[in-house]
Amino acid sequence: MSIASIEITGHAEAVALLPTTGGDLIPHPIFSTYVSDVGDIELVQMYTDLVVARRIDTEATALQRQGELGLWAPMQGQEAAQVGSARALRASDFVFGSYREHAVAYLRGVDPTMILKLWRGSTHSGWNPYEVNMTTPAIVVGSQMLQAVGYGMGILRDRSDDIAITYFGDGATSQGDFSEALGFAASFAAPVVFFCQNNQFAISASVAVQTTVPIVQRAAGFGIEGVQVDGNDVLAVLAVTRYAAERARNGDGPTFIEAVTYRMGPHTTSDDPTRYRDAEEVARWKERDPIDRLLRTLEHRGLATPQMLADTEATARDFAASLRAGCIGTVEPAPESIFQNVYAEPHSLIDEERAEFVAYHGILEPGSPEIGSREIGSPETTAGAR
Amino acid sequence: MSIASIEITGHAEAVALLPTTGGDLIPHPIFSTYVSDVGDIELVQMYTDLVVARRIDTEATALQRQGELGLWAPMQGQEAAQVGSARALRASDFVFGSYREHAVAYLRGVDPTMILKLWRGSTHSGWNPYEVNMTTPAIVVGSQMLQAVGYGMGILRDRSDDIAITYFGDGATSQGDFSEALGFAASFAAPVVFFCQNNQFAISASVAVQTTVPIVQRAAGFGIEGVQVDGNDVLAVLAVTRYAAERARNGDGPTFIEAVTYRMGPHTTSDDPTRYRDAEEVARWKERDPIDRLLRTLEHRGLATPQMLADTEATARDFAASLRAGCIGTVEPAPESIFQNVYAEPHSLIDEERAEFVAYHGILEPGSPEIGSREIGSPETTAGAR
Amino acid sequence: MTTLSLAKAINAGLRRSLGSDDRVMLMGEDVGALGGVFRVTDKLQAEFGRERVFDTPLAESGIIGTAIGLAMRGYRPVCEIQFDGFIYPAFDQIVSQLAKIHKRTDGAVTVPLTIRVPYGGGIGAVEHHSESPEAYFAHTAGLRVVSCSSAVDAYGMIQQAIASDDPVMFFEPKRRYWDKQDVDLDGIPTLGLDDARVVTEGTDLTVVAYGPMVATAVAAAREAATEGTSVEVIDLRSLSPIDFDTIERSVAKTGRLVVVHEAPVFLGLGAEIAARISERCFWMLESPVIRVGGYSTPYPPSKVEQYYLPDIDRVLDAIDRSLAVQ
Amino acid sequence: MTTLSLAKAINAGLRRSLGSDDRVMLMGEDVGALGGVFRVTDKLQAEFGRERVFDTPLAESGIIGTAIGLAMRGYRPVCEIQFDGFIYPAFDQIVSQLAKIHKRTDGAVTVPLTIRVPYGGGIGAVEHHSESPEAYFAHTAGLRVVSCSSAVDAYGMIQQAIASDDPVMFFEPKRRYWDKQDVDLDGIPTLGLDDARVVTEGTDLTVVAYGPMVATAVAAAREAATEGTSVEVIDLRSLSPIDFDTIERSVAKTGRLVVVHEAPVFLGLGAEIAARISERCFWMLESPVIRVGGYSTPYPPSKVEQYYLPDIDRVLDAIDRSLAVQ
Ligand SMILES: Cc1ncc(C[n+]2csc(CCOP(=O)(O)OP(=O)(O)O)c2C)c(N)n1
Ligand SMILES: Cc1ncc(C[n+]2csc(CCOP(=O)(O)OP(=O)(O)O)c2C)c(N)n1
Ligand SMILES: [Mg+2]
Ligand SMILES: [Mg+2]
Repeated sequence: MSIASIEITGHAEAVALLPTTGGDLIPHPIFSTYVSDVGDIELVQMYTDLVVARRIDTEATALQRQGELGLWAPMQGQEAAQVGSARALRASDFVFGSYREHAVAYLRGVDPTMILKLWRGSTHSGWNPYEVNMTTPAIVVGSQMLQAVGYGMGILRDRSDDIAITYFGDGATSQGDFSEALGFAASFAAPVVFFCQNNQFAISASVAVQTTVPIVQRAAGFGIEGVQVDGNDVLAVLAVTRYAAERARNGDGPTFIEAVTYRMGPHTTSDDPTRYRDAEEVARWKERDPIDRLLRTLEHRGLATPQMLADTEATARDFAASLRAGCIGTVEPAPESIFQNVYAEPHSLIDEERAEFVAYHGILEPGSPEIGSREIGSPETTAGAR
Repeated sequence: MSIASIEITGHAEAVALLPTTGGDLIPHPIFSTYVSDVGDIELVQMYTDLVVARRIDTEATALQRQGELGLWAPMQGQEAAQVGSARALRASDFVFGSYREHAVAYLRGVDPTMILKLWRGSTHSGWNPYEVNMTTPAIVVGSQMLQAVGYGMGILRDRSDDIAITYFGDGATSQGDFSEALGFAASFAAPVVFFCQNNQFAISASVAVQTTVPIVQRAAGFGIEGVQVDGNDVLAVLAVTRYAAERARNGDGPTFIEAVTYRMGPHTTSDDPTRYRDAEEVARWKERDPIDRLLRTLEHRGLATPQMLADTEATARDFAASLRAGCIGTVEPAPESIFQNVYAEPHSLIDEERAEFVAYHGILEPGSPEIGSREIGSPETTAGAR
Repeated sequence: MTTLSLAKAINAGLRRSLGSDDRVMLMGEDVGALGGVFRVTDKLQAEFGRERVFDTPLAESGIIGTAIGLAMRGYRPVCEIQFDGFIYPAFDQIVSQLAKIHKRTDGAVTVPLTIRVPYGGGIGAVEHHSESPEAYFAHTAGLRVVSCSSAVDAYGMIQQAIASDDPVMFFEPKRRYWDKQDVDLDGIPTLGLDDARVVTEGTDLTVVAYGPMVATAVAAAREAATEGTSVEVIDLRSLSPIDFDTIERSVAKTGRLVVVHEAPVFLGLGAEIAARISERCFWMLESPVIRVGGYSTPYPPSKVEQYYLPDIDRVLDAIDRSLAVQ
Repeated sequence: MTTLSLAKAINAGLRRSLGSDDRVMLMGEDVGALGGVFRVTDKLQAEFGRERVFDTPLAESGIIGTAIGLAMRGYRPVCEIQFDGFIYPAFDQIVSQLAKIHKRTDGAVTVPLTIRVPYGGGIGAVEHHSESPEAYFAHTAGLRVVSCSSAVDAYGMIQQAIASDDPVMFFEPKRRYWDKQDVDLDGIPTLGLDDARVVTEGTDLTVVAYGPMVATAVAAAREAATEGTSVEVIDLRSLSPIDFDTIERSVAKTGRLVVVHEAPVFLGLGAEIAARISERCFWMLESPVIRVGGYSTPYPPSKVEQYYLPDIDRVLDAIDRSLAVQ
């Protein structure tokens, strides 16, 4: 209804540029120009990105099954949303991610072994955010967006044309902090891109639990421009993210992007999606696989040569091998590290506790034999999904 | 901008039915029918409501100046928004207010002396919410809306056609809890009316600090219908609130109303608005006074007879006198009441502390002489605005 | 008698409360079709329908805020917070609303709401999934705070919590979810929700623990017994209020007290217990109250969590240190 | 030397920090044109501009969350939370983010953020305007928590807090905002931010207090002196960490300890102090540590707040009770 108030005349179809069945690119009045520089080389590069991203994911899942990781949050199905958006950024832009942006981290230059460290239980982070201009995972759903906005406010004050981008899921949009972030971003005209990967689920909850209207619509309520994009179309995602980044750099403030995609795998390796969704639905989305989608365009252009495919496969294989080696070779933290970096400045209580700890345990080497393991929960403990 | 996404085609003017200068009612294609039953008697009744409401406010402010109240949050300028909306409700509907809905409380049947008790410091509440189906004030900005939604979810489950209505200010819309409330209300199709009194300020902060677009627009982002109404037009407010209530009763879920009004007085009696706004702006809004607005219509209809005006004045005067008497005659709580109603069931720690308290002080009468007053902050302490 | 894991015992208790009181509702993230990430609400949606067991949007403040409204309408909501570390977005609704509404309204409104929180570490999880935030709530007047340590108590206490007219924070020791016990499903709890329980009797020293640490304390007591030390173990069960009489009775007998919890020692429950028992038993204590707990650091990565968490050895060490004071 | 009220001393300290470090920013509700509801930020926006002193939307989580982002960008934000009772919406950002980011990132990111919180009662206010939530934050690893009690400390400590590379919760005793002292505006603080201060020397008994209760403790000590009792008063200043060495030194001398704060006794700061001093000074204490504080109830309506708050008489009573133990 539209009386005497806001009229929502409808939101256009999600932006798409890659044809679903192969063939020429779909022209778009606004967004095509944002990828006019993307030629064959760039398309092949993105294809390689997607394949490597998927390999990181499958390898990590395998490592989890083999006990090398405690948990893994697979991104299968979401590679295009991540690769397309990450490729739109500058090195000096800053990324505030959630916990599933493995491909983004990879493209920011994070050594993927470092990505695994958190999931292995060896650290809460894995890399120095300032070295790649990307935060380490935010586990508390909804917590990172406000920080991105604040960072963006700092960019403004610095008179820089960098931007901040924040990634989050469909579920996260229900958190109050997310809405506060939209409000602050609008009020301060912060140069922030809100990038929502709507993968249709928050663990078991369908996106319909979170909202009765398309998520992209949320932005307009705060006076923020929103764009819905086919999240399985890497080129379209690249285009809209470049568009949003350009707006931010030009001082036009925040933009909200909803990338419509699908989480092909479980929420995490602890999850059992058969409890809450049909194989049929999954099969339908399988047909919209983001890698196949790009591959069809490459085929259409004659770029999917055996050589290219073999090269890509080799790259991915080497990558996976080094990932595995790196993971297995992780040097575990020293027990005493518990007391490190709690504060940046000296703290008498930490000093006292550390001294007691050392007096009790002696100085232990990194990766010391496990103690008291009889006290740690039984093996089934990790059966519940997280 | 509207590309490839939501188009906000604009929101109509705020709904108005009472002419600003006197004359016939302004016809409205949708809302006029919602007040077609409002005749002369009803208009005079609403006029009396407005006048009494204002008198409650001025009397309370006077009582504060005389030291009988610790604080008062004046509603001057907002009487129409409150009277119009409250008159749209049934007794069995439930109101979740903030701290400024004195006129709403009055119309729900709260003895205004009870309204003052909180501001006097004699209680945190003042009345039994279940007796009038209205909560006592919510001081934490943004906290009551979610509760209204939950109450509405309970109504749904009861298969009742009651509704819940929640009042809040423009500032409150920035709180995450407010957005969560919109989200839950939409997801559960809760029979809730969100009634925002946009009085242009959150203490000193202009509404422009909270939002760059009209607040009513927020609702659409959650798939909730929003209506903007002239908050100084008691008839229009009545109409749109009836409309929203009808939707809720019919199972059409939540509606958001933005009543555009102005806080003529200070935020509270502790506030100094000269620090942050022009006398000129205040003067401009004075011309849009909600009581004068209705009076002009009454005059146009020949209803503003000397007799009617004298009657109204007498009603208000009597009211104020009894309010004052009631306030001054407040029986203060017994010191031991500190320990009452902390828990509904027995609690050993409370029992122990109460026993120690009684052993130390002896049993003190209600309104006992003040002790340790040398320890309470100096008189200037209340100078800061709250 | 039915052999149940602690998680299944809560499930059974929830089922019984749902079955016996139509006003009871379960709500939270993934509590419906999934049955909760720990399956504590398994099959309850299928059994009682979507109106009584339902998934909410992903917003903890929203969960508690709407549950308060439901309670005001006469319902008895049971909210699940998925993990300890995700309760903080709801802090305002819990601390400023839930805890205070009864007092605020001079007793007119009661808010019989139960908040279930799987808590504690030792499960090899990532950040925010292993915290022990109970002290925040125990310090908050107006809330009751309890924690079960066994399937039998889990079954009884969850029903008592739901039946209470006060808001109850119900902390579930997630690493003990799979520990089994025989539970009498028709039984009536022998203890009140506020009562502590002497789990192991002893004469030389008292160990107070709760939730996940009770099993650790009992194991330590067993170990100590082999060395000839008789340790009395008390399961606190209620963290607010605390059953100080039971502790005092025990310390009057043993003269020595060790308090164990996973939460940081600094301002943890042990602080209150040590302070109060040091005062109440000033002339009876033969050695200072010793606290064993987490350190004043964020919960560490799981590869080193075993160094953070109190274990049998650390409890035994504390027992030794206490006994060494003559 | 300039005579300043405590509020004006903070204002002066903020001015100095803003003047000496371009990265310092003030943000919060009504801190701009209004100068804060207590005028603590009076005129600072006019002086330093809207980019450095600015009003935010009405959302505490938003304030802290964006301030964290600003800090990550290299700024040193000082956030005002308008009243104690309004800090809870920001609890998640404070406890799960602000407090943990340095540790989470293995030291790569520091978050030099100061949160100013006017706190405590005694000003005749309505609900939520008189609370003492400091224990929540002191129990949270990763935060520093301090409270000033005088204009001189207010001036120095606010600058030290802003200069600290750790997040600092800066609790301001609002009922003492108008208490005056001579302040040396060019002076350099003689104590570190973590150090307690012996305010009044004495030999018979130690009273530890902080924030608004220091003046009460000093007055009680003065009163006790007239009755021949020599009370040593310690102003804690830092609530996390706590300078236990200073307390221990004093108790070693006096053998008796009373702790006073407005917050509820149960799991308040006094619990930790009593627990630790009872342990560290087990053989020195001549009587149990006595805690004087708020009750385990929500803060009451102002007409009875004087019965809730510790006052000189209650402190004197505790001193008497302690001294009565021989
Ligand atoms: C505040 C909070 N509540 C609950 C959780 C548990 N949890 C982890 S992921 C998740 C679902 C998130 O869904 P969404 O935002 O759509 O992201 P996705 O996992 O699909 O990438 C939940 C409920 C959490 N991490 N943080
Ligand atoms: C959570 C919270 N933060 C801050 C305050 C202090 N405060 C009281 S009223 C107010 C402004 C509210 O503005 P608005 O929502 O527009 O309501 P109005 O006062 O204009 O009726 C503020 C900041 C509060 N009460 N609660
Ligand atoms: Mg999702
Ligand atoms: Mg307002």
